[in-house]
Amino acid sequence: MKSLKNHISVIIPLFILLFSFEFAVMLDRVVKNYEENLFNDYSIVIASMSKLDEENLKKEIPLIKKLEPLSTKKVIDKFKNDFSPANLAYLRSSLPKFYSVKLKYPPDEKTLEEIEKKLRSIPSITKVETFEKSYTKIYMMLNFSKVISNIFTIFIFIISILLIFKQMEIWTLEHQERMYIMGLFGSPFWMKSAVLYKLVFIDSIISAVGVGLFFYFVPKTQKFQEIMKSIGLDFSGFRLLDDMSLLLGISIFITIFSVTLVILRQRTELR
Amino acid sequence: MKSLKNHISVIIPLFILLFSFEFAVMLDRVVKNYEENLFNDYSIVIASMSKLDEENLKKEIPLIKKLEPLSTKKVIDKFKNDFSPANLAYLRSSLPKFYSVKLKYPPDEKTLEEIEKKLRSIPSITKVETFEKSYTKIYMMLNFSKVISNIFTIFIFIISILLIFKQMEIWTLEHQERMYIMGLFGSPFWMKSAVLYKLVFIDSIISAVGVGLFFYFVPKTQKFQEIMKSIGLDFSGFRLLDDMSLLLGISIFITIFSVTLVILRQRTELR
Amino acid sequence: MDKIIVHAQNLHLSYKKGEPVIKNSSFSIHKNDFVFITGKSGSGKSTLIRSLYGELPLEKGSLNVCGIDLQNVGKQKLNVLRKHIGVIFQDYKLIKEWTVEKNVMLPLMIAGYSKNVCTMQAHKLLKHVKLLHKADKYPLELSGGEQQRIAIARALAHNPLLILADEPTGNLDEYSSEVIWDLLKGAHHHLGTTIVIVTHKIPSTLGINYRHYFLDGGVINEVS
Amino acid sequence: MDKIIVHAQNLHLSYKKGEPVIKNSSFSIHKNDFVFITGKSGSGKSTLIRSLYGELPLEKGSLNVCGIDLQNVGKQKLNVLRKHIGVIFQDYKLIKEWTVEKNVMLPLMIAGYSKNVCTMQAHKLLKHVKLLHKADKYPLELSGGEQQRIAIARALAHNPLLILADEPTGNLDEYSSEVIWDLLKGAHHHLGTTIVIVTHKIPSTLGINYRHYFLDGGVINEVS
Ligand SMILES: Nc1ncnc2c1ncn2[C@@H]1O[C@H](COP(=O)(O)OP(=O)(O)OP(=O)(O)O)[C@@H](O)[C@H]1O
Ligand SMILES: Nc1ncnc2c1ncn2[C@@H]1O[C@H](COP(=O)(O)OP(=O)(O)OP(=O)(O)O)[C@@H](O)[C@H]1O
Ligand SMILES: [Mg+2]
Ligand SMILES: [Mg+2]
Repeated sequence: MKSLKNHISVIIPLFILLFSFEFAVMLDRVVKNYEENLFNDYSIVIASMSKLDEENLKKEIPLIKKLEPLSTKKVIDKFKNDFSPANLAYLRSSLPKFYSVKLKYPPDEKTLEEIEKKLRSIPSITKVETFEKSYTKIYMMLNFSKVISNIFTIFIFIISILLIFKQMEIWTLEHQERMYIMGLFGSPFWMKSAVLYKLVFIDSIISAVGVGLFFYFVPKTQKFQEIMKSIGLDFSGFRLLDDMSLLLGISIFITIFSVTLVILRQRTELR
Repeated sequence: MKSLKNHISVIIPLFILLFSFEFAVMLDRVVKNYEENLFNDYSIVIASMSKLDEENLKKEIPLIKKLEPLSTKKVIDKFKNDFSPANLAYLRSSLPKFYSVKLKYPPDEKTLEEIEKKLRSIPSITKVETFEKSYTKIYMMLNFSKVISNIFTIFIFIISILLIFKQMEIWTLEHQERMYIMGLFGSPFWMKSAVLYKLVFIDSIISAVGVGLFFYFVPKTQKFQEIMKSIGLDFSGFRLLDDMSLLLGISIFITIFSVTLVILRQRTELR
Repeated sequence: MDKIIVHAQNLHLSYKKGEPVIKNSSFSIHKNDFVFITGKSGSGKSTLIRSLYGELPLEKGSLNVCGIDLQNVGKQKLNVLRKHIGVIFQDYKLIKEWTVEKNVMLPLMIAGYSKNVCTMQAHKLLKHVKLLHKADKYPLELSGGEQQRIAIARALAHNPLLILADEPTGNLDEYSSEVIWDLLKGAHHHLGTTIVIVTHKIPSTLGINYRHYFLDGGVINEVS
Repeated sequence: MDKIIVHAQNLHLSYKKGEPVIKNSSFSIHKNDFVFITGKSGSGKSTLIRSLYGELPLEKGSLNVCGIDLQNVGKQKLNVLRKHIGVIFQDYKLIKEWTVEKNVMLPLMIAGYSKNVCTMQAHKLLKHVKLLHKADKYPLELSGGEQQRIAIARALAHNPLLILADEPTGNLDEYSSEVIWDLLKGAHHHLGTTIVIVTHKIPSTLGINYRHYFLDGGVINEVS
């Protein structure tokens, strides 16, 4: 019974720590993914009186990833319902060439302004239409989410470390007398601390595997997928091999490190 | 020195717990605020061949808060640059009446569809234009943030509780012998536990006041406000009286509760 | 003045049901008695002492100490009883986070004396056991015999009605033992304190009347 | 066979600089000596023992135990030394989370014996101290004298070269003491073990040659 309690009191904080860590990692992936999708939907539209050279433009503005000519048909179609055919024909004849400019990564407001200015400074370009206002808003929201999740992750990290420290304090209180007495009989370091190392080694593996299985299997359940869909998230990015070994590594490192610390602190005033 | 360490080891977890709690509360306010602002910017636009009665419509769809007639000038102005004056005149003559419908609170997609359907079923209404797609996206993002922050808050809550439990375990280990011996000499309950109660009482006040001051003063610093502005947040909603007393209450409750638990667990096999 | 302080009737004591340490024993101790309890190691002497201050619940029989029936005693009453008893534990049971001085003050604090009175009385007793110069040390900074003397000072501090001493001179040299015996005899003589001492060897030069209980096979017999 | 086991030269020991407990003492103990150390409570007997197994660093002077110089000894060498010593501590120092059996097995486990051998030897010693029936109990479930006997069994378990015993019969009745003295004499006689005993009273019926050091005012003098 005592031994079960010992295991549980190590496994729970470890599990939480690893869980939050993996959650933060997955969240980061989700946000990145979300961001990319969002960004792919948007582009700068420019109108130019003459044909534009993609390479030149890229040299001018390195952030540009692609320059895509837009068929004017689309533009004209937009007005089909509202315009008379005569007007439409006029429109078609007087239309400049339209291009959609894709950027390499989402710009912040300032960069966007600069790009716009640079584009406008090219004589042939008559019109530059940057992202809609709503895009900026969504982008801000996304940043907002990221900031929140970062702050929370830092919190959780701090508390988890505290939790590990507390556990160390408990170990110190529980084991120091035993280890001191064993030392008085000439017990070597490894023997004094074998129990603790064995305990935390087993527990760190249990916790890491537990968290791994959770993130591997739970996103596959139907119920979970329904919930995720309803809030517009894709939470299935657990990479069995990479993430599992990362979790195991962190778990073992943290526990072995803290146990060693406890044992080295094990110095009474006397020898 | 020992006594300082004792205080700190109580204050830190308490501080973190209260800090996360207050952070979650403030975040909730920020999100609500953000949501409201966002929502205020949007409305459903309907076009009707005849005048609409606000009261009737509200009876039909209780979610409606306000029905505002839109001046057609605005609508026409939108086309001023693209249309010929003749066309504009035609437009003006054939235009229906436009209204902007404000809702009481942000609808989810399903509710929005229902409202749209109901509006369309009114014979005079020819066109219903609900929120733009981007609004839905922003709204989803907001929900996303809220879900993340809720999950994290739950995490932090669990870990903090664990932290308090660990602290209790430490107290038990540190104090049980003393309290047992005092009991053998007939020491009453309050005397055995006075140290612990005094310790946690002082510490819960220090933590609560510390967290309160942090949330009161830090958002007022220029640096912080700059940062918050750049990510589009208003984090200044700390209510000195309400929040401070809430923090104090929680802090004192949690510590007194856990100390009492520790003391009541203080039963050796013998009396 | 033949008041009965301890009265045991058919007392059974055990740590585990079915393995009695003390069996069916009856005895009584009167006010101002000076009692020795002897017996082999593991015969149940400390167990008997424990039952007298109510740490060990009775298995069977009745036990009355200082007028309080220990059969179904509550926490409250137990505290009242313990305030009137001074115990010297075999393993001292000093509070190691407290200074020697505060350890000795413990029963005085519980009795509710003012801080000044507590300090004065503690210093008086530390002087008696020749350890005043160690007042500010912690128990773990003392030698075995010094710890034992602190435990004795603590047990005597509040002038209890009844002193229970479990092997009070086990770790003391002859000179220090002499000091302790004088202290106990002093309390017995001047304050009328009832004294119960567990020991392996009754000092030959005590010079007062005492009663002697011998514990064997779980049964308590008076030796005369 | 006049090998020197302990050799101290101008030994100074203290817990706090400037407050020496042992001052400028020189003495030596030979193989197969049977040594008693006496002295008043607080005179520094336990302190001296502590220095012999290297718990207390020397303040000044030199100390050599079993061929190991304790002046600037490292952790590793200290462990080697301690494997050859069996210590009976005044406060027993049993590991309370371990059963009595495992406690006695401790020095055997450290010496690296197989589990079987450890158990057998532990049982043999528990039988010697008449506590085999308590093998599965925990120290806190034993009486004071029983704990002391467990501590003795543990110190003897691995047939050490040198036994340091701090007040080994303080909590024992005459019969149990007799058992312990016989055990120590047996090790001394049959295994040639060197034995150093701190006590308040040298037993009068020992019947072997012994040496006697007396500690007073921080100085160690041989009594002859
Ligand atoms: N850990 C410690 N820290 C500081 N001082 C100590 C410590 N241990 C012992 N002392 C002091 O050192 C002196 C000698 O103590 P030691 O334990 O050696 O005495 P002793 O001869 O064994 O006495 P006893 O017969 O009572 O056991 C005493 O005055 C004691 O107060
Ligand atoms: N807490 C306990 N749990 C279980 N058994 C115990 C406990 N304390 C003592 N015992 C057992 O009860 C018996 C009597 O113990 P007790 O301490 O009363 O002996 P004692 O007469 O005081 O011996 P000593 O002279 O060695 O101190 C012993 O066999 C002991 O092992
Ligand atoms: Mg006893
Ligand atoms: Mg000593």
